Amino acid sequence: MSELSFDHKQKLIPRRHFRAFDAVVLTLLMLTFWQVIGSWTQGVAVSPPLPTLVYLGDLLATPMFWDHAAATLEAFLLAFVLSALIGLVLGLIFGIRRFTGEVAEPILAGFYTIPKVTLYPVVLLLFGLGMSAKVAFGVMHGLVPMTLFTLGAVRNLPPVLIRTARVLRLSPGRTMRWVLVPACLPDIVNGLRISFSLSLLGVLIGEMFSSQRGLGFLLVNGMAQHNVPLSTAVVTVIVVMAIAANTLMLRIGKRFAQRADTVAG
Amino acid sequence: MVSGEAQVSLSEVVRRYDGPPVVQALGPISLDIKCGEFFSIVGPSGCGKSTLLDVVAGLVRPTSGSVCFEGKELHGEVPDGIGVVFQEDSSMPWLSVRDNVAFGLRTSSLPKQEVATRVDHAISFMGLAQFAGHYPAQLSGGMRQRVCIARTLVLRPRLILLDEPFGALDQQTRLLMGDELLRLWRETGATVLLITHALDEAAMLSDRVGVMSARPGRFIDMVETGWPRDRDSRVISESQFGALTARLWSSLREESLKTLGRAA
Amino acid sequence: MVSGEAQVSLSEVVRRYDGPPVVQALGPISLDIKCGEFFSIVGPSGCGKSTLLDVVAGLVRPTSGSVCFEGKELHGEVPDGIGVVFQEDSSMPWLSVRDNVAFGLRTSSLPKQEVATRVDHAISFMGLAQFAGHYPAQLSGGMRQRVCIARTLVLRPRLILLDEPFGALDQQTRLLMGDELLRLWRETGATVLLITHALDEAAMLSDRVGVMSARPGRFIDMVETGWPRDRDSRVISESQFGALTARLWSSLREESLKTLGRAA
Amino acid sequence: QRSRAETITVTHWGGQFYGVPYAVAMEKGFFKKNDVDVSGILTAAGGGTAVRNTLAGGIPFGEVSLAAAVQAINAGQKLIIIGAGTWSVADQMWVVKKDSTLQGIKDLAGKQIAYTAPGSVSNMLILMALKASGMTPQQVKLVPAGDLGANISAVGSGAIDAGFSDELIYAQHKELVKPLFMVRDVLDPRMMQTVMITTGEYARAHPDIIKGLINARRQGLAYAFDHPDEAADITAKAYNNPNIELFRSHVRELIRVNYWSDGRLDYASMNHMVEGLQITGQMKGEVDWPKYVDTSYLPADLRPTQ
Amino acid sequence: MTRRHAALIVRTAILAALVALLEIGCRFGFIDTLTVIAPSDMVASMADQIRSGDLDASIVTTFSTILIAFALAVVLGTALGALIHRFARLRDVADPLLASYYSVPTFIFYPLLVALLGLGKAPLVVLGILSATPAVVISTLSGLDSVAPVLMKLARVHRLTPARTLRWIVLPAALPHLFTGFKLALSYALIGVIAGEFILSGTGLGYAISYAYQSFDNRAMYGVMLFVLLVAVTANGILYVWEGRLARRRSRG
Ligand SMILES: Nc1ncnc2c1ncn2[C@@H]1O[C@H](COP(=O)(O)OP(=O)(O)OP(=O)(O)O)[C@@H](O)[C@H]1O
Ligand SMILES: Nc1ncnc2c1ncn2[C@@H]1O[C@H](COP(=O)(O)OP(=O)(O)OP(=O)(O)O)[C@@H](O)[C@H]1O
Ligand SMILES: [Mg+2]
Ligand SMILES: [Mg+2]
Repeated sequence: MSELSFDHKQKLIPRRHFRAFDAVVLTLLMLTFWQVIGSWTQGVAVSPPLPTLVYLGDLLATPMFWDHAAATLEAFLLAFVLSALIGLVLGLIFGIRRFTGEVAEPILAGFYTIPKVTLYPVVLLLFGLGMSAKVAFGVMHGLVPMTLFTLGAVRNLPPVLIRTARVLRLSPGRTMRWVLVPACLPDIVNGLRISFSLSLLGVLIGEMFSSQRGLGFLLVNGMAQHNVPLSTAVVTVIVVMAIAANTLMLRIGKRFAQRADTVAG
Repeated sequence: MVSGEAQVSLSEVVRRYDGPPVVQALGPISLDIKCGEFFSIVGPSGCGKSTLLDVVAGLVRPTSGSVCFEGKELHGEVPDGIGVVFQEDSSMPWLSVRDNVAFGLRTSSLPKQEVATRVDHAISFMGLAQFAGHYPAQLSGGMRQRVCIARTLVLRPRLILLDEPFGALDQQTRLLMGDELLRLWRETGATVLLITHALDEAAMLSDRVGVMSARPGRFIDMVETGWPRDRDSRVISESQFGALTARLWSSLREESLKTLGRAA
Repeated sequence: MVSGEAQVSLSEVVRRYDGPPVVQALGPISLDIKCGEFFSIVGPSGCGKSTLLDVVAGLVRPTSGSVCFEGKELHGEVPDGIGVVFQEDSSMPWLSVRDNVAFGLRTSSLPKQEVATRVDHAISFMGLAQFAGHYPAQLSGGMRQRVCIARTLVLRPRLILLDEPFGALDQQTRLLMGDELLRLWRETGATVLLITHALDEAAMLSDRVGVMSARPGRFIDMVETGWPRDRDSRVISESQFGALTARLWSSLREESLKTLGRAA
Repeated sequence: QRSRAETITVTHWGGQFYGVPYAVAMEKGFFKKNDVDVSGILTAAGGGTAVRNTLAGGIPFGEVSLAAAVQAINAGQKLIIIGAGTWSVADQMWVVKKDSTLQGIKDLAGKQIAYTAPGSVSNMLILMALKASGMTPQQVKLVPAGDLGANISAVGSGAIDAGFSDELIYAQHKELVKPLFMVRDVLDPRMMQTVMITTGEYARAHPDIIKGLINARRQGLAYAFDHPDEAADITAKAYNNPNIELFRSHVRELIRVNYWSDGRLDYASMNHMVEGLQITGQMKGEVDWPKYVDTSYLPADLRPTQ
Repeated sequence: MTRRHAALIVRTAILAALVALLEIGCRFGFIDTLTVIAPSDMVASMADQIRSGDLDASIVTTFSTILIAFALAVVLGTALGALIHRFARLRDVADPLLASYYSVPTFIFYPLLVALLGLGKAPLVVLGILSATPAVVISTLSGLDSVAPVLMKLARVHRLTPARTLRWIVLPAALPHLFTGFKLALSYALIGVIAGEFILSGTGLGYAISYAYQSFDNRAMYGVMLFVLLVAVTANGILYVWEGRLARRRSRG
């Protein structure tokens, strides 16, 4: 919705053309920024774009890199799916059953602020070393934002929609599936986006704590040897991946939301 | 099919809203609505009509008193067989008109063909045939209201609760919708509880009209219209019609003045 | 104070909504509303009344044609001196009734005392005195509508646009509100454009009533009522009143049937 | 055991050169020759985590920092020190900006000096170095700046006058910084940085595996001494660093300064480390080593002759 | 009213049960105290450390840093969100970047922050802001999207300037959504600052926790952690109560 200009629809056609152009401009801007930072700090903290990309090119050509990437991807996908699903269901439940929400939300938010390092011994105890610990770290990071976004969306829902669901005697499951999820979709997509990024981060952190494979391990490598091009390259890969996934999710979210958003002008 | 037994029965129902300040919205009210009856409620703005509807639908528990539907007491759950059109716009913005109307039939065990027929019929009857693929944001206020009515009626509920369903419609459309409602009521044998602020509508459609007092709403008058079951909007031209509306008018007049704080 | 010059003038206004499918909601319409005139519009549901109001208010640009307010052409901005009551509930849920009503006066240069008096008067006239501290969610549908009316009227605009403002009110309350609106109109000399689906209301309040066709809305009839400026709801009992409503009714009937897709 | 992989833990594997003997042993099949199946080596960021990972691993064997091992044992963890790892800090140094006028440690009076984090090796080294040069910590301003990268950037940007570094990182930033002083020029560089640990329970149950691991490491180290360039290449590959030249010169340098122990313990350098821990306030009093150490898993020729 | 109290009671009961379970687990040796210590010990340790005054300076630095970061993130995030929302074109390009940001392991940029901002409080504040702002921006955007169109029409009819529209209509209307962002921002500011202290500084509660962690001092670690947790929960609770008050006004029943 664009409320300040009510003739939104008419602008849509030229906007398509803008989009590619703007994306290019933005990419150039970011590259320039990166270059400036890189050369200003003389490559000590961040390696400038060109050397990084060259390094990345070489890195991508090694099977070793794909090994690491695959290890991370596997753990991440699992963590993301778990965070998204559990977060969605929890958020919906806490949103509808206001009472459970009032009980659970502060506990959840409190848990989230615990510095994750201190939980490492507990994670080790519960999950041991390896895959499941990485996934646990991912979920620990990704779950709460998903829950909070969903819960917030449900709370702000027009009450009449929930009353409609009640009158139609929809089961809780169906109320979620048919009323709450579609009505809250924009917020759910936002939750998914943040949760996506954070479960990725969580997995990386998990890999830094204990790992022998994965992009997190490569990152520790780069940092410990002060191999700046390596760590910058790995971050570049992560960022590009996250941006791509985010763009995709936004597109999908918009496709659904657009219908609801063709607001009166 | 107006049988003797009560489909809905309220006894000493009171509904209060915790403040601050505490507002007594309703009651005490006792009321029986018979199976297959067409019952209307009129009353001044803010007197508790919508609250009463929520109580009957089981959406809201009365602060005291009890509500029974088909002999079973309600305890905060919506019983099967009730359809409600709310006063607010309750169309689902993410569904097209057709999907909105079909929404309640999603879980039904009806054959697909039958569902499609019912939905199409309801849509075209509501004059929305051209807009079946539109989304609510693309509709006018009255059109959205019609979507919500259609959504409720395709379900063929045994008790239909309508909260000012024709509020955003022009008078001619109201009349036509009223006739259709009567036809449906006759054919399905459903009970109807209609809240309206149009006295002529109440007088023309109902078997019985309850007039509510200013808040906290209680019934101060109960008017039997005595129309035959097989009636339509042409009753407007009957001589009783004028008398009926006049009676409703005079019962209500004082209450509305009270609500607005004017001298009676 | 109905002077000769046009306060609002539309020429060949058309409004289309880009689809899919493309919907022509309005026009072409040409219309002059004179300074100080009380002009009403009736028309079938979905015919483009609200769209017309948006165009007059400068909220929406016509797809083609032009709109002038007090001689100046509008280009997508809302000119000073216009007050609007929308068809949807536009009360602000985060403000109490009093703050909602005072909203438009927030930035005015009026002395505080004067603001408070005006606000209090508007609230109590709307019968909301007991609810001044309540929030919209605690009010009934009709009460919220009254809040929005009060919020517009305290501003004393030169042109008042009302989109079915009494839609959720009972008939007695409508009458009283109508009388108040007339008194205000007389006292302030404002121009009023009222959209309503109650033909009696249109007939009773207006200097002139425009009847709109089914979508795309155009004027198919324009009825001068000929009431004296100094009138009130008692005109209902005048003999012309019946004739007026009958004329409106017959003009409209066919259009409503068209809208619903019934044979004329 | 929850862990699927039979892993051992080496602190800062992939970063620091503690791991060279393990990398060689892995590549050259010395683990297999000693009948132990090591499928991978776990890294860990920081001493505390390394010890915890060791405890959770399929084979609870690790090379971790001496401080972490001692503190863990003090805290009640059932660990034993079974051999030495790295026993020198000879490659550590403080660096200043290339154009700096500072000449040596004495010039640091009144200056801002960075180290990594309170309680770290760099923290104790700077305190010990100041003390050895007859200065007090009050004469300078000490600031924790984070890892070595942050130290270099702080020096490079002028946020700080001198920062902590090691040969490897210095070698990559020669155009930006220069050494102010090497630790080995100010102090006795023999400090026990890392030790091999395991749990007493596991060692008693699987003495052969523990002995095999110690042996494999020793053989890896011996191979590295004989073939420094090949060892450097192996490590560079294991550490994902294509800069082979850098690794080769660094490994040679570390061999030159006698960086690694072949497993034998040296109480002088262990006490030297404890001295550092006392200076930073992490430990009070002497350490009664027999309570911490069990040398029975070392090959006979490496056991202390007492 | 009563429901809120009931929620509080149930919440307390659940927490009490969890705590009791942990206590029993630790006391009777089901849980290794080398992993987790008994809650009563945590409380005792927290009390000891606070009473000793050793933490006083850390408490002040850490929480003042968090507070500054949080406040700036809220202001900055809301303003940025409004700006991006205003310009559809900007939004098209900025939207995908916003959430992606969280996947970046920020800690690898510590050297960068040190190089740019020097040592001291500034990099920590920046870290807090960096981790908290995007959540605020995202929820501001979705809040602004959810403002009912009729209210935007109302703003135009009242001829409000864009700034006033924002102040008087858009922000209040979007506030319930904004709260989701604020609550997350509080958590992120805290996490960002404390994680920064782990690595970047020799003071603060983050450092105290990491020091205790590294030296296997579980008693000290859980004591400080409990304290951080309590403060975080209290701060969150304040936001929560405030939000609840607003929400109750706006919703029926
Ligand atoms: N945003 C939109 N996109 C597409 N079509 C629209 C949009 N808004 C309105 N319309 C169409 O324009 C027509 C006129 O709508 P409008 O709201 O003006 O009707 P109305 O006369 O006010 O009806 P009612 O009496 O039911 O309120 C309708 O057919 C509607 O479908
Ligand atoms: N959530 C609430 N909290 C407090 N008071 C409420 C709440 N909902 C309704 N009320 C009060 O209850 C009374 C009755 O409201 P209700 O909506 O039932 O009126 P109504 O008869 O439907 O009015 P209308 O014809 O205007 O829709 C009103 O005075 C209103 O202020
Ligand atoms: Mg109502
Ligand atoms: Mg309309």
